[in-house]
Amino acid sequence: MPARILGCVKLYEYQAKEVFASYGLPVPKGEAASTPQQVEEAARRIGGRVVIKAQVHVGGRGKAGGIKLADSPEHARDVAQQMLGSTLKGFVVKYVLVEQALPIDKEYYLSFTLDRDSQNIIGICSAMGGVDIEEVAASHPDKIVRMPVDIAFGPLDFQLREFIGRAGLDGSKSREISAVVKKLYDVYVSTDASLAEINPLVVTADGRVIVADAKFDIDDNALFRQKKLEVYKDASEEDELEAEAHRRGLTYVHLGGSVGIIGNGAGLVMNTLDIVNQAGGKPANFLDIGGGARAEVVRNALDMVLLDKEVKAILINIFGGITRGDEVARGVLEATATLDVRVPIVVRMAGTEAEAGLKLLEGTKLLPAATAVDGARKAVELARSAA
Amino acid sequence: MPARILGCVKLYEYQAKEVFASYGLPVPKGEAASTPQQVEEAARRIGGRVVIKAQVHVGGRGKAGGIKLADSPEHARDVAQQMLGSTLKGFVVKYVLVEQALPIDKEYYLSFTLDRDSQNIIGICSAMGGVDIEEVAASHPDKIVRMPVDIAFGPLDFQLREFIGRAGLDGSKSREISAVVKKLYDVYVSTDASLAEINPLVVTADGRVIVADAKFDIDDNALFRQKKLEVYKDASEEDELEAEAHRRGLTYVHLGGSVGIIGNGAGLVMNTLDIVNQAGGKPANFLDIGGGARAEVVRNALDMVLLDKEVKAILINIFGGITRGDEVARGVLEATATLDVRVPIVVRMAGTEAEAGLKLLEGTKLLPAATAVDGARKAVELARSAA
Amino acid sequence: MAILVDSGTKVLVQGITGREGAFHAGQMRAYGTKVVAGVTPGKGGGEHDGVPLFDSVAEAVARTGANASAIFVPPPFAADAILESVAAGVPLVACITEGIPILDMVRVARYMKGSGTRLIGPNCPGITTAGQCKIGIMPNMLFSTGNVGLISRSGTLTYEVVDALTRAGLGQTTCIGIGGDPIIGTKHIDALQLFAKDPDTKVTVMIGEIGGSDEEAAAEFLQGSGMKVVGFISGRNAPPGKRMGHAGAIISGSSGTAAGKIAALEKAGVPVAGTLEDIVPLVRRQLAS
Amino acid sequence: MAILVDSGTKVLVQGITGREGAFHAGQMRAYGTKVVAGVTPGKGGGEHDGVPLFDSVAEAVARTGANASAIFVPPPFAADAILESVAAGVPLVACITEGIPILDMVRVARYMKGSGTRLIGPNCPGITTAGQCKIGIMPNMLFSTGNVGLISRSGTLTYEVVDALTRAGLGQTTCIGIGGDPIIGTKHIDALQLFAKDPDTKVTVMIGEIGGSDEEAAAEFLQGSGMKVVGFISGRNAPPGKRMGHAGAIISGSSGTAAGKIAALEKAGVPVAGTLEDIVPLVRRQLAS
Repeated sequence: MPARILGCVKLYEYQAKEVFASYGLPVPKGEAASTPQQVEEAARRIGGRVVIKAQVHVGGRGKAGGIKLADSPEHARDVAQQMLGSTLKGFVVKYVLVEQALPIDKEYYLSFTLDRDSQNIIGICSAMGGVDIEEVAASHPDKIVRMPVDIAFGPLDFQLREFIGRAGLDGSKSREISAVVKKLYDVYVSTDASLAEINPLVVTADGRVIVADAKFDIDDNALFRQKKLEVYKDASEEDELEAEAHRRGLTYVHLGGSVGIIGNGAGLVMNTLDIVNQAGGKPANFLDIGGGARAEVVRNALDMVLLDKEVKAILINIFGGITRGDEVARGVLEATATLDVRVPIVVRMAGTEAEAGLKLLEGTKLLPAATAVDGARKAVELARSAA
Repeated sequence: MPARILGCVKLYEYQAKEVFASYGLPVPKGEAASTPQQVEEAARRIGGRVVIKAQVHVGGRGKAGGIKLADSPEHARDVAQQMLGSTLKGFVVKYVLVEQALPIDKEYYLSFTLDRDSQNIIGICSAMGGVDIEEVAASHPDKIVRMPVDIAFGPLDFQLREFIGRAGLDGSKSREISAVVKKLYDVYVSTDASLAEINPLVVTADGRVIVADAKFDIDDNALFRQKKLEVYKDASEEDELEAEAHRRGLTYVHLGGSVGIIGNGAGLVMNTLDIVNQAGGKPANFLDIGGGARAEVVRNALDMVLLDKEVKAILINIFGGITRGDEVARGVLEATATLDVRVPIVVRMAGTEAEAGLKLLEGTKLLPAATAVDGARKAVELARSAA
Repeated sequence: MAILVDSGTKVLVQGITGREGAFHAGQMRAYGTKVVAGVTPGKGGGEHDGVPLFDSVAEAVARTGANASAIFVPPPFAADAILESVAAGVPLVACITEGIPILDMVRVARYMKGSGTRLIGPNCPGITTAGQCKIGIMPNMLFSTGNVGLISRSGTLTYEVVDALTRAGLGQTTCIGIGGDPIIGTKHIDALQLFAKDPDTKVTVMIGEIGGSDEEAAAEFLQGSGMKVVGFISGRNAPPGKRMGHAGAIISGSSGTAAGKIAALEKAGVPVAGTLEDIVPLVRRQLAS
Repeated sequence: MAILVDSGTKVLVQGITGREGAFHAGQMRAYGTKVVAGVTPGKGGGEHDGVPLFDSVAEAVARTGANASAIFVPPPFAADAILESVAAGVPLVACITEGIPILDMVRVARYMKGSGTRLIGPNCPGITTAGQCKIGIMPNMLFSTGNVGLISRSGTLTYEVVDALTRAGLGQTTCIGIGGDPIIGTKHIDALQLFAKDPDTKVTVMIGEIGGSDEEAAAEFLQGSGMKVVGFISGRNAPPGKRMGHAGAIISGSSGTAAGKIAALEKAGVPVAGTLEDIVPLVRRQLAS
């Protein structure tokens, strides 16, 4: 199923629809709002029956009470009063989207994403829209139709006909649906998306084809050339620590345990998580300082991990390639000199300039470890005794 | 050299610059005008020194007196007074382009066109711009640099660097020039051009990179999807008979002789020209009624040829594939019944339903011919005796 | 033997329900061609004059084993029709449609690189192996079986020459109308290379035309090849820079002239007919040599 | 023997005048690699630490006979740098750059179809044949010559494993860091196929990671191949749906999990190490088997 690549910039539904509309995709009349007052006013401007949708990055909002109908602006206000500020599947609802309610006749699924295996873009559609596509894939795999797209040519007309035909979408609307597929592909390619999803794409009782819900992730490696989309970056973090890490330019994932982890290289850091787990500990985070990281990056990373009040011990695991041990050591020393370090730090270092780095750490409060496994055991032990 | 495909929609310089500017190419401030009064007003709006350029579809305008400088709006008016309505290399000047005069430092040549051999788009540039590129190709072939473009990927950055580098263009302006090359390619592909040419591309004394002159031909087979460019179609014909033929949807070329020629298929009609020449005659025109032509097309074609007052005899040469002899015959009969046919018509017919066609023509004034060569001899003889 | 198509060729017709497609599908069947499928999106499941219709080429191929396609769809959709056949792995595609935008064909040519499909045309009369299979729009009654191959850029001149050959008792193996557009799938040289390998074809007539350099490339290939060929070039009297009826027939600057092409062929030892009437005697002479 | 690079490999460095490029070009030379050219547009004609500089890869190849390229240019320009080497016909390209937009790599992969270039990476530490040639950023002092091959998605884990092997007296033939991005030029299976043909490589260590299905594809290839391989998969404790440091390390839905990959390898008869420390004993056991 479409690989939802997290860590990319994830847009809220209302943001995704803003972008989709700018590429000519048909979206319902709607407005985002953060207060009941705004919701009432929006509902009045939109007119008629409206739907109020909680803007959170979780699936299954409908069942969880995150999507509600309202017959009047006053009713919309009441609904918003309850929804705004409430918690939906663990996330606080800060925004809602107020939209014209659609007279739904049919609901389809449509998306473009990357197919790693074929190293190509792939379109996916299904006549079973409006529900979790992973469930459809599990229960009705034959109802999922795929269209591999050659990036050199884009989706070809005969492919679109076959795509829509095989999925069994409404043949009388194939021209409109085909136009939506083409535009969604344009959005995908033009914005460096990693996922562009419409679920459901609705055919209304009066025959219109409309994007009823949208999911949209952007490849953050491409943000340098997607200046217009950079504004969506901040809003896309749910976890406060992760948001802070993102602002600091760090690759950080909050995991909730007590052993803070800093390493260089995704594989090594992931392996460090595995080792800490094997040693009976719970990692507090994943933090990769990357290749070629310099002293200030290490300092920044340590400062970041210390923001997490659950952290009881820190394990720094460095194997130097581009990253040089002495630079890392200098960063750790600078950090410990200027920061309020309230937990023990275990350092394991190998590779380029590892000995120089270890030498710099001699005579400090930092605890050296011979191997990564040794370091993990020490850090877990220290975290446990501090708890 | 860039194949200038005539018969396509050819744009005047001012029209080409309108389109180029809409794709972000840097063109000088300027306005088209058709009266001295308009020229004076345009010169006043533009300000400073201006250049007045005759808008005709011929090369070497400068030498022929079609490009003149003016220091003031009044001066511009005087220049335009002389230029408008005058004849330049056989063409009447109906429009001029009034433009800001540029302080020229360097002049380059740049174009995109089709390379039939490689079945690809090709970019061509030269540091020797502002002169006839065919002459440069003959005298300094090493000064012409080519860049084959893969339509699946467009011009790649490393190709652009090499293109500009090998041509020896100003390295300090390579970023600006590179942007111009990319945009010219965008224009080419987006508008279904058959030639998009900038000659010269100017680097001004104050360091700007500007499109000083532009040539721009559109593939008329693609006009169905280039609605915005269709407005340029009528203006692109110079010959009145050809303009009329174009309005009638006929593939007609005016040649100036006395034997009118109608046939089906470009090869056959061209061969008919050859045969008429070999028989000592001068073809009045080329007119291909194409494949699958029906009666009304033939009638239309005959009417068209009769508009040419130089025509003294007509040779209709049909070999039926999609075109059926009986349809052609019916068209000829309809035409002769309703038109004032003042010249003899020789008909040679073979292929699909040829016998049925010939049967329909029996007992009429139309003169049958056994072969194309026989028909050509007859038509040439008739034209000669009518002269 | 002949080349590319024979009595075993199974043809699908893209655009069979259109005016031209319907007429010529009928003509093709009248010639004895196995027309096994028609493709018209939205009409799949039906039939046309007894020929089953499909929504897509892939389906038509899967169901009928079609191994050649004739394309009669209008210009705006013709390039896509070609791509559909290429993607479906159809080995031979003849696109009859005239007036396809040039950039569409540039894309098609690029897409076809490395594919297993041979394209004939577009803007061509198709291909016929005398007495066995006709794909396209050549008039049925012209052909007779024999040992002359024919390659032509021009449709109507093809008919003229086949007609003249047949009247002279010179039957044909295969006749290919390669099409007059600037971008075509099979050039003179490609067709010559196929005829060179066909033991049944004793002489090949090659009808060229002003514009481009395909005839010159063909001449280079023929130089010293030992193939027996008769040439003809039309457009000697076409004025430079004028487009004559289709996009291929253009003289631009100094290249692509009739004189240049004739000279190239003669230099390669290929006799070039001065008029269409001269072709038959030259073919006879080549057969006798 | 070893694979892909050896003492005869002549390396050009794209981006040699940048910070990383300059440092690692020096390290590569210190290892004994023949660095014959640097490419930095606009600096052609000059030199960098004695290495001649060129404006383009084509020129560098023409002048120096370079047959491999190491790419150290920043992410916005890295895809173009790869394409430039492909267009110039460089047979081996290792792209070290991290952070290239995914769609750039989709285009690169498409462009490379049918080309004669093998790409390693991007977002990888490069390739080293012990004692002969190092292209990329692996630390020089880790390697020793021997008969163990190594393939890894992760840079730093590569170093860990090579270090452990060397300390255990197990030298290496060639070590390839294939890179952690979703789109890479050489996958596990491709590298395994190369090692399968190398008589000097007796055992191959394959270090995989969560995300994608390349390890599963490799397992399928290994099934019954007779190759001696030791596997390791990192990321068992990564939470689903989280991106861990680079774009490759993602668990999405039910596919690409560590458990799934380990099961696939074990099913194919490949022993999988539980920790990095377990790799050396497993290699010893395979060598002895």
